Amino acid sequence: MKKIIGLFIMLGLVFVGCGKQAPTPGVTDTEIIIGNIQDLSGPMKELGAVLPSGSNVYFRYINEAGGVHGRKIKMLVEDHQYNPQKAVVAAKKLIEKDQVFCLYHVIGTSPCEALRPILAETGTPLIAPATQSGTMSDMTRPAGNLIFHTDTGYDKQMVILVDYILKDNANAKIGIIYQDDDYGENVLKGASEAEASQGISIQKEAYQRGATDFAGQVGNMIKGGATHVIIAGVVKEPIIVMKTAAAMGYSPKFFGTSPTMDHRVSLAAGPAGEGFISANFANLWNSDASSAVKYRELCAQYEVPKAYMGMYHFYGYITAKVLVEGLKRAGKNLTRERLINGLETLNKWDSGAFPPITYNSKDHAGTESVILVQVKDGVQTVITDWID
Amino acid sequence: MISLFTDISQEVISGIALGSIYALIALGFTLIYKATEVVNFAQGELMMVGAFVNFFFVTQFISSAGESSLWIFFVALIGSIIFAVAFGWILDFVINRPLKDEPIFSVIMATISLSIILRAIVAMIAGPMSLLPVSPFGENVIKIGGIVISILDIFIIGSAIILVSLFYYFFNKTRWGIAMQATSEDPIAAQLMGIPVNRVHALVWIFSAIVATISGILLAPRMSLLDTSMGFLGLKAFPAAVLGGFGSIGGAIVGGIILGVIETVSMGTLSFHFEWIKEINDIIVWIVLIAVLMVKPDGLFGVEKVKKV
Amino acid sequence: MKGRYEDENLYWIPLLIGFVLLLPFLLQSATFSYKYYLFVLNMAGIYIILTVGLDLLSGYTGLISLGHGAFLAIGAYTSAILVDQAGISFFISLIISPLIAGLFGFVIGFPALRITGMYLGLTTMGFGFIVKRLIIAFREWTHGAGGLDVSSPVLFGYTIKSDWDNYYLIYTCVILAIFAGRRLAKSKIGRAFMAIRDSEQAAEASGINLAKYKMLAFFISGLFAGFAGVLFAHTSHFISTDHFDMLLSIYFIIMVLVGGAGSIYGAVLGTLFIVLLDNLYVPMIEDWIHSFMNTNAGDIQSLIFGLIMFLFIIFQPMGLYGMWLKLRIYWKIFPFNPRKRFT
Amino acid sequence: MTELTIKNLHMQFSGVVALDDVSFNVDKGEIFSLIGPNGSGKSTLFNCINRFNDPQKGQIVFEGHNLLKMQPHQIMNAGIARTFQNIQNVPFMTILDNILLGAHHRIDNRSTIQRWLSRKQRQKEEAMGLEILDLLGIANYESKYMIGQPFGIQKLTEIARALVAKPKLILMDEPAAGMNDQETYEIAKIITEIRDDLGITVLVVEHDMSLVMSISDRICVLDSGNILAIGEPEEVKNHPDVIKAFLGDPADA
Repeated sequence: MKKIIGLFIMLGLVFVGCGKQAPTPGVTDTEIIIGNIQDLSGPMKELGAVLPSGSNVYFRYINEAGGVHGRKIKMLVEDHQYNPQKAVVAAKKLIEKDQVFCLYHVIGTSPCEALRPILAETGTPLIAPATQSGTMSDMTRPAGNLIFHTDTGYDKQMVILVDYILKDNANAKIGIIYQDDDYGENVLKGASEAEASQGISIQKEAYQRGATDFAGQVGNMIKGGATHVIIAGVVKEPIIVMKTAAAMGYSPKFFGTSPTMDHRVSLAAGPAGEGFISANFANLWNSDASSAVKYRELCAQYEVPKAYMGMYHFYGYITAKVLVEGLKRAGKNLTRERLINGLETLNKWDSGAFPPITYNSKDHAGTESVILVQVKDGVQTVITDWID
Repeated sequence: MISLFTDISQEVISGIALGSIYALIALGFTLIYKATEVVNFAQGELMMVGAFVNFFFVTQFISSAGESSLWIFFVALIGSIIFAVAFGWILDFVINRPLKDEPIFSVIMATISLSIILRAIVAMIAGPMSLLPVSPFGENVIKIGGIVISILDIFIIGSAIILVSLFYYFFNKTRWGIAMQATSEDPIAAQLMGIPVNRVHALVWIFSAIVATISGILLAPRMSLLDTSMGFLGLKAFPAAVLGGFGSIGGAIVGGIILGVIETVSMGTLSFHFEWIKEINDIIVWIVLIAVLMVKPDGLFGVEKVKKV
Repeated sequence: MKGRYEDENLYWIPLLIGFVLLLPFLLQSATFSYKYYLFVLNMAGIYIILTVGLDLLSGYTGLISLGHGAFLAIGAYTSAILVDQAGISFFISLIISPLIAGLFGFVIGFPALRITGMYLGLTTMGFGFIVKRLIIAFREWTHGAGGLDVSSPVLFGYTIKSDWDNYYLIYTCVILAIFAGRRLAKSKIGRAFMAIRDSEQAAEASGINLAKYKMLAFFISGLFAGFAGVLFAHTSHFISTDHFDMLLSIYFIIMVLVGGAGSIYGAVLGTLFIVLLDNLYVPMIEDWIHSFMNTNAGDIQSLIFGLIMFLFIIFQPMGLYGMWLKLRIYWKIFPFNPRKRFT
Repeated sequence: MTELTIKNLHMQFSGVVALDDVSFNVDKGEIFSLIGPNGSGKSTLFNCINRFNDPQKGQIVFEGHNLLKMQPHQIMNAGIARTFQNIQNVPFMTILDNILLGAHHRIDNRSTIQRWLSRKQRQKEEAMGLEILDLLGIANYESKYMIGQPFGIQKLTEIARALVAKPKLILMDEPAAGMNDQETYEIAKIITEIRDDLGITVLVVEHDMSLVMSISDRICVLDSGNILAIGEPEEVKNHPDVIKAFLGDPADA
């Protein structure tokens, strides 16, 4: 027995220190490896298929054009099933095993929040987390200086939506139907800010993730006499809410936060969804914005499946653009610090779809404006300019 | 006062519709539990598979016929039920037979892994994008007084009542049904009495798959988008089965409706008038369930098993 | 003096402990991404502590719990609040927080006196949801659904920060937990638990107070889970209610059953098996499949995981420990094995 | 000297009368048998003493303690052990551990904690069980698992589990059921040994008449909840009511 333990110790001593690490992980002369953690088999798995595909369209375009400073971008995708613990394991794998240069476009608020300790420990930047939670750009939290948020927070979106409603109709009675989790909590934060600044009171109704019946909430909206209802759901909920309201003969103006921007909302809701206004943090994929035109061109060129194309696919595309811009500005000698410095030089930078993005060492929120999109005759149409 | 009454009756009606869905899923749990004492954790997934198969048939038939009519939905329904029969039989063959003499936990585990497998297979075949389900009833609603109910919900409530009474009759009045009850009480004695236990078990899995398919078909249009996460609804119907008393067919519908009504009323009128109810909205069902179990440990209609010393 | 009754050989236990302690060195020498493997092992270690407790409850006492993630959450949140907000030292929190989780065990143990079988499973599942809601309701301390940052543990003036340090902290606790679990299972209390599982009448006639021992089982199980929760909170540095969802609780039960309910080593083996399967082997198989087939990675992963589990249950319903026992018997009577038994 | 007094015991299950006004005494150091056809209330009587069933009326007094005021698990502390008709044991536990189950109330909590740290207490516990195993002559079975053991061994373990508790009174529910003649003889020997060597009072329910007649000091005959006769074996054997109940009315024949 002693012999075996001795052997272990000797083996250990011989090999200690043999592991070697590249000076900058994930960067070689020809390649930059980045990591992406998506929900590939959980409740949000639609996005898990679509978002990386969108990003890859842009990466392919860049790679075919010679890459960034001669380096091609390679994206590894892991699954987290919308579970923060799995997200941490996946991040650990990407960072320690696959030695990625940075993490990019990780989906979900709680998975992204759960990554903070690892990011801080390893100094890995997280570019464009795919969540609109305002908490992501909080610089006082761990790894705050490593996370670059591209989207307008839900809290900010709420303030903007309430402003917009009251501007047209000062007597509007506003109600919100929100998902009862971290998403909803961020929405409520914005709602109470709006309440305080406008001196109104907003009727709030909660629902549980995965709910399929909204009769109670819609009934309460009728009782409360809400004339404008903001739905802070994902894709399914606004459809059901609007259909239920139509069935009950209740027709307020419906608004939605950014996750409801998907074009299938109007598709599935049909006539009930006519006039639905959603707050988009980016321009429409089928609009005339410069990025959108290029995007459609590239999609046609690379034969992207038609079902994938849409707002979320486009979202993946433009955040890839932000990342690539940061990599370009980081210069030839790529390190993580240089990437951060490179991104922090962005000043009112126009991506062609996002509102102008500004980063500096004290603010990683990027942007705080949204564009409002209304469903007219079943087609999403931009109705405002950037509002903040 | 009158408006309060209308509000509450509207919520109760919606709750009954929601509860009928729970009841349909709970009925599937109950059937298998009644005959084999197995808790089938894959019941929600069976429903999901049924909904997808039906969706496949409907879209195929519509695209080949060129237009949608009630006939197509009917034929697709028949097709889905035939599929459910085959599917139930296969499940019995794959799960029930190899694990016949094993502890009950093994079978539960097998059903949990089955649910994982089914979700993965359906997702692989159907692709990552969720589908837009089609309903033969469209968005039509009926208005009685101030109360609105959609035709789809009427169908859901109706099929829940019909299926539950059908199985209630079957289990309590027909020879096969009584044989099934005997099988669950004591499989060995039932075998000795000449009841073909294997065939009874296969039949029960088939029934359960059919019920799941029907509930999946009815539920899909309510979900607005069809994807594999529909299977998780099985877990929401679990308390309904338990509240009614596992293994009691009448209990499934009573438990389902009670929970459905509690859910809608607490989300609606109750949380409108009492702010704090919002905090406990998603656990109110569980609080009721635990409270009932504390008083009646075997559910509302469950039968206590007496062990002989 | 040596007892007449020897049920097992214990000489290999120090060897195993030595191996556990040297494993990080081995990993470091074998691969440069050892930190990832250490991380997975750390996670497995935390889960082992919990499943040992869960095994005492579900495997030994036969009281099924589908809400054990809740105890993990209680331990984690209590410790996070005690250490970061009340300023209590980590070491003391390591004692107090499990006790609080254990007290919650008493609360859920109370319905267990009347409710049995799947009904109890559902009650504990409901308990899991209720605890989650309670955590959100105490917003002031827990930051609601948003999650809570947790500090690194400080033990005797030394801050435990890296995966390496975490490994030794966690596995010292794991060894203690396994030791405690084994001793408990072999004592009067363990015998009482098993008697309650197999024959409540025999237990009562032998003077075992059913109420007391069922509560005790929940208390002890909550204690282990709370202990795991403290380690979980302070080694992952961020906790949220999403961490402790119901599927996690079901995974815990799967771990116990795969290992073989009613044996502490079984729980350990089962936990290692599932965690390693989920995080190392399934991705490996998936990579291999991807080399000749192009599918959605997430679906294929769950499919492989489900299939392995399923086949395992079909062919090895007694669990890993049962397999090990069979093997041991096989080698004991090696040349004379009856052919029928192992086919 | 009277050890167990049963007075006017009445028990019914939703209309079915299981015990109807049953009274008798069991003296210390006696082997007292309860016989009667199936359903005559023998096991119910045991369950009443064990407190698994709640009688509606009557008294059960053991050494001055009113058993009806106790919880089932307190009966063992009062000094009454029991074996079961359907064997009740823990299959995946060794025979020794199964037996030590009965010693539950003899091991106090402090020594349980001591046992965590030292082996001494463990050996002390083992000694309790081994003593009984030696007594019953199944000493070499101690570390075998209960599952798969022959029926006779399982029955003996059941008795051993009751004995290790060092009871004053032991209730045996059909100790010889399902055994062959040889084994029944062994059981008879063990029962007498329990009484003679250990001084434990034995209350037996049994169908095997030869066993009952050979070992009993007194016999009580029950029929549908009523006592037909109490007395010494010979006395009972010739009691007209007993003959009528067991062999049928000679007048009918």
